[in-house]
Amino acid sequence: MSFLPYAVAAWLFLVGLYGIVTSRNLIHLVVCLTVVQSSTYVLLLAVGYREGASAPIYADIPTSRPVVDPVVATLTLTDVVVEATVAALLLSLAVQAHRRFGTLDPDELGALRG
Amino acid sequence: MTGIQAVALVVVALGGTAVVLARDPARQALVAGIFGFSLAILFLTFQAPDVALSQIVVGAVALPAMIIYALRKVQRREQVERGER
Amino acid sequence: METAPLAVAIPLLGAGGLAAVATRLGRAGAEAVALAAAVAVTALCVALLVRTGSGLEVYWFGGWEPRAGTAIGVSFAVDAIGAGLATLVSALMIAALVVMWRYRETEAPHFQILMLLFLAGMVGFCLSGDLFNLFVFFELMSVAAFALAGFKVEEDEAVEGSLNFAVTNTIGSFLVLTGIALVYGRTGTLNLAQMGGALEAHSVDGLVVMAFALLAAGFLVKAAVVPFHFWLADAYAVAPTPVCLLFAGAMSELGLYAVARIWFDCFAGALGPEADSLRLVLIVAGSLTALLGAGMCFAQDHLKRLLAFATIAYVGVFLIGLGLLTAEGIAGAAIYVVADGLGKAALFATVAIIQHRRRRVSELALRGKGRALPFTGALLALGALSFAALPPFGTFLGTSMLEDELVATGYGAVIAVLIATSALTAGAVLRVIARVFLGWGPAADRPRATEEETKPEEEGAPDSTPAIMFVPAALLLAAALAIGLIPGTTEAFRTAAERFVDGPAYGRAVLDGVSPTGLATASSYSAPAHSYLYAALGLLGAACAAAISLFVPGGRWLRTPARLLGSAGTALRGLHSGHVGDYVAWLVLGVALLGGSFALALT
Amino acid sequence: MSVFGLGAAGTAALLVWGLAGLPSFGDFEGAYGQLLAHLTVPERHATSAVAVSTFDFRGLDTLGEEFILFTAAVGVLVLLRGQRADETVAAEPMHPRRPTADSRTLRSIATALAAPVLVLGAYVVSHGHLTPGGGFQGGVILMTAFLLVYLAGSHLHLAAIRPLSAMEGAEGVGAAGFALIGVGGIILAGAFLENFLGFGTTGNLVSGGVVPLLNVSVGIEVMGAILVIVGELLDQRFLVRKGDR
Repeated sequence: MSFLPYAVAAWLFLVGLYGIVTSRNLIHLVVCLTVVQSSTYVLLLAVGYREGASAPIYADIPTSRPVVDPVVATLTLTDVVVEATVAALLLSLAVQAHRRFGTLDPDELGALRG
Repeated sequence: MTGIQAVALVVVALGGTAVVLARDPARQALVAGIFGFSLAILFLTFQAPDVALSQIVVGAVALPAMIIYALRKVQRREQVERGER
Repeated sequence: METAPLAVAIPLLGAGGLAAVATRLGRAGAEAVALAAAVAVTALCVALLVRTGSGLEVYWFGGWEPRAGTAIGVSFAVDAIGAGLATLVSALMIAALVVMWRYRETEAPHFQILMLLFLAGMVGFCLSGDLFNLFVFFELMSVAAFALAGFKVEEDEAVEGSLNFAVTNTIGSFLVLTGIALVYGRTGTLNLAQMGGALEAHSVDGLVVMAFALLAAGFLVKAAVVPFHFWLADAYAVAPTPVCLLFAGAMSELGLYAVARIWFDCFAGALGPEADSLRLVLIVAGSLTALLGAGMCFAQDHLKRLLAFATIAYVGVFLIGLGLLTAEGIAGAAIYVVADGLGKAALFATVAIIQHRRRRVSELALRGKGRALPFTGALLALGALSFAALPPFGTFLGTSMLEDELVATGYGAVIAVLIATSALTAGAVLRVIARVFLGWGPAADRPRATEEETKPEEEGAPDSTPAIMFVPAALLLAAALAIGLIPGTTEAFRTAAERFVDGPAYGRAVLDGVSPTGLATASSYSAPAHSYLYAALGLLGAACAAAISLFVPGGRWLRTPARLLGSAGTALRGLHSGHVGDYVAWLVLGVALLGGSFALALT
Repeated sequence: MSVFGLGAAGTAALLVWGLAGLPSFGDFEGAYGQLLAHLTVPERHATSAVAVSTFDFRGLDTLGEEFILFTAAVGVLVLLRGQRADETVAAEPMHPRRPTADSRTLRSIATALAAPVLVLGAYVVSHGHLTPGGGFQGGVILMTAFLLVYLAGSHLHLAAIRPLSAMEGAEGVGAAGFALIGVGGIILAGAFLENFLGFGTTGNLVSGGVVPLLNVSVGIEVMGAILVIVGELLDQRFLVRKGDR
């Protein structure tokens, strides 16, 4: 049971990749990419969790209380921003691809061969 | 691990799968929003309120909104093209 | 002492400032700001390079010095290899900004803003001493690169190429991030130096091996090692040519730099005993990459795709050098990276001239159209000789050092790969010269529909080459020659490499502030006689390959092997389908293969 | 597909092998994180260890992160720039909005909502060093306030202030502001991104040194950047920049 969070992270990683490989729609593909990325959030935060500890915010708790790792939260915050940015860029590319090719199906984009 | 963490983890795993399997992007945007929200709940149970807040604004609001805007943009062009033909 | 942070802060400030006053500055203003920033960064990087010498300069951001051996803040830890790469990057940035001064494909000021952000990302990546910070700069450089690759949105290929680039490389950065999570879970630190000690203190298990495998795989996606390479040709072929200067000249190599950095500073302590088997894995991967890249390079008609595959080929060669896992291998690879980076950048700058003058980049369509451009042809010829690793080009010293070290470690047979790579890439460029500038070879009966020219010729091709395009290309080639001619370069590279591979000294310098004991300057290197023989062999091979492809379209005795080779080639080209899902499938298989072979090699 | 199946099976096995080496969930020791948490209150007089880690101990990462967002906004502008000419045509057949009774109610609700959302955003930004939240989260909330006004249909007000170029400027100012505060550290304290302000009283709004300042610049940057991105994707001609048709 204590490895459930890691298993969930691995599952999200692979299921997202499955979605990307089989995707027939670029917008769908971008969203699958965010699923892969969410696996890294789950993994990072699970790594830094400590049983019975509080959030590392000392507004309401004494400084002697055990707290979960603040660093993984910092890393995940950056990660979340990266998700938003990459998704935004890729969605604009998908919109442009539709404009150029008239389709969102990656099978039918065919400008690049060999 | 507490029970609520386990439940949240299972919900997230199922949610991620549902997002991948939702092949229609419009429906997927909705599922992705729910998935983003469930992630935020999970992060709260992991004692990471900062990340949960970020996740709500990005995963449950900004990202679905961007998907819908992108879709609308694509669909509007399709309408216009159909109208011209 | 604020050199290192300023080298990153200046381009960032420039980019932010340009955006803040975007509409008021106009194109010339934006260009001037970008160029000034690039020059300033180059100066700072040169200063860093000179100052580090054989030492190491550590900078703690926010003034957070480590306490009791535990890092608190983020550090830059600069050695000569890192500073040297940063110098190469920023010098190429100057060249790119100058070449595009007259470029119509760019739109101010957004192009300049993106270039500055790209520069900041790459320089930060070279200097950082913190694993997560490395990831942040990696991501900054990637996001800027995606936007730059897709800059010509009005072209179909640009959209698709940039999309493939962004999807595959983003998955690569998730691999890196997963690796970071694993290492952090084990060591509880993000500082590279501290991580090395912590990993060494623990027994080797699946976590350590997989952490290294995931980090390496993520960085090798950027470096475009087989089978992670599919995106590269798509992206490089569609990016504006000045951007290609940077992509091909430096960005790919940065991925390899990161692998070497984490190996020597973090993992070598723990995994070092198994280095021999790891060497085999890396050299095999490098050889496959080199041969596939060189073969595909030779098969191309589109000049930018040709150079893109040459980039893959040389990434393979550099991976062989890195894979030797010795100071001598790093020194050889480093000198090769610099010389080849300058050479490739010069070739791309020359392609920019051809594009400017003839408005097309397809070899067959350009047949004989270069007769009036002898100087451009001469530049291309010099570039071909640099590919052929002919003395006195810097690439010759690089290959020669690698060849010696391959023999010393018992991989002498791999020398054939180096020679074949040189011969095929140089042969491809020689063939282009013969066809375009001399009009040799048969006329194309059917130009391939997919490789159309970028813009119709009728648009009025200019009848002169602006000096602003010609001079950078010539200067880059001169620099590639100078690397091989200036006395003392080999000593400097060898000393830098000695410092680079010394992980324990790096750790002490970063955490305890002990400046590394002065290294005796390494001895100078002079190539042995057989290296000249190999170089001659490479050039001969190049000439033969070019001649065969021009004049022997299929003699009777060649027909069967040619058909076999042709169908293999078609199958190989078919794999490069432009389909992003396929690329990702290969990427996943690559992760499994790399991880699996690391698992076998390192336990 | 078989390529992927093979690769995924191998990757899955390897991932499990690697993940098995992690400490059991909840048992993480993490000396680094604990050290940072324990430095937060005594050395920075702030209460959110996450905010202090993000903006002070690991401020350089956050600087990079802001510029990644900035890059994406510029990238979206670049990648969608060919669009606008099209959209004029595409958007024309769409009937111009005429306020109906319904939309008028909606508009007043949304406009009324915008003010409290604005306040909330400002609150989240300014309390980043004390409670969960900060520049990024608050910046997105601020962005929502502007978006509400637009979605209500009263876009005339926005058009009047030329939002896109203004927002581009805002994100530039915000991002450059972060870097400038970093340079301020060099000049006033000795190292890039080093704190150069007093720390104040723990729990006070003005405490934690430069962290609140950095939060504000991030808030501005995020608001600008995301408005640019969403605005571009919104395909509305109301977001017309100077010089565009």
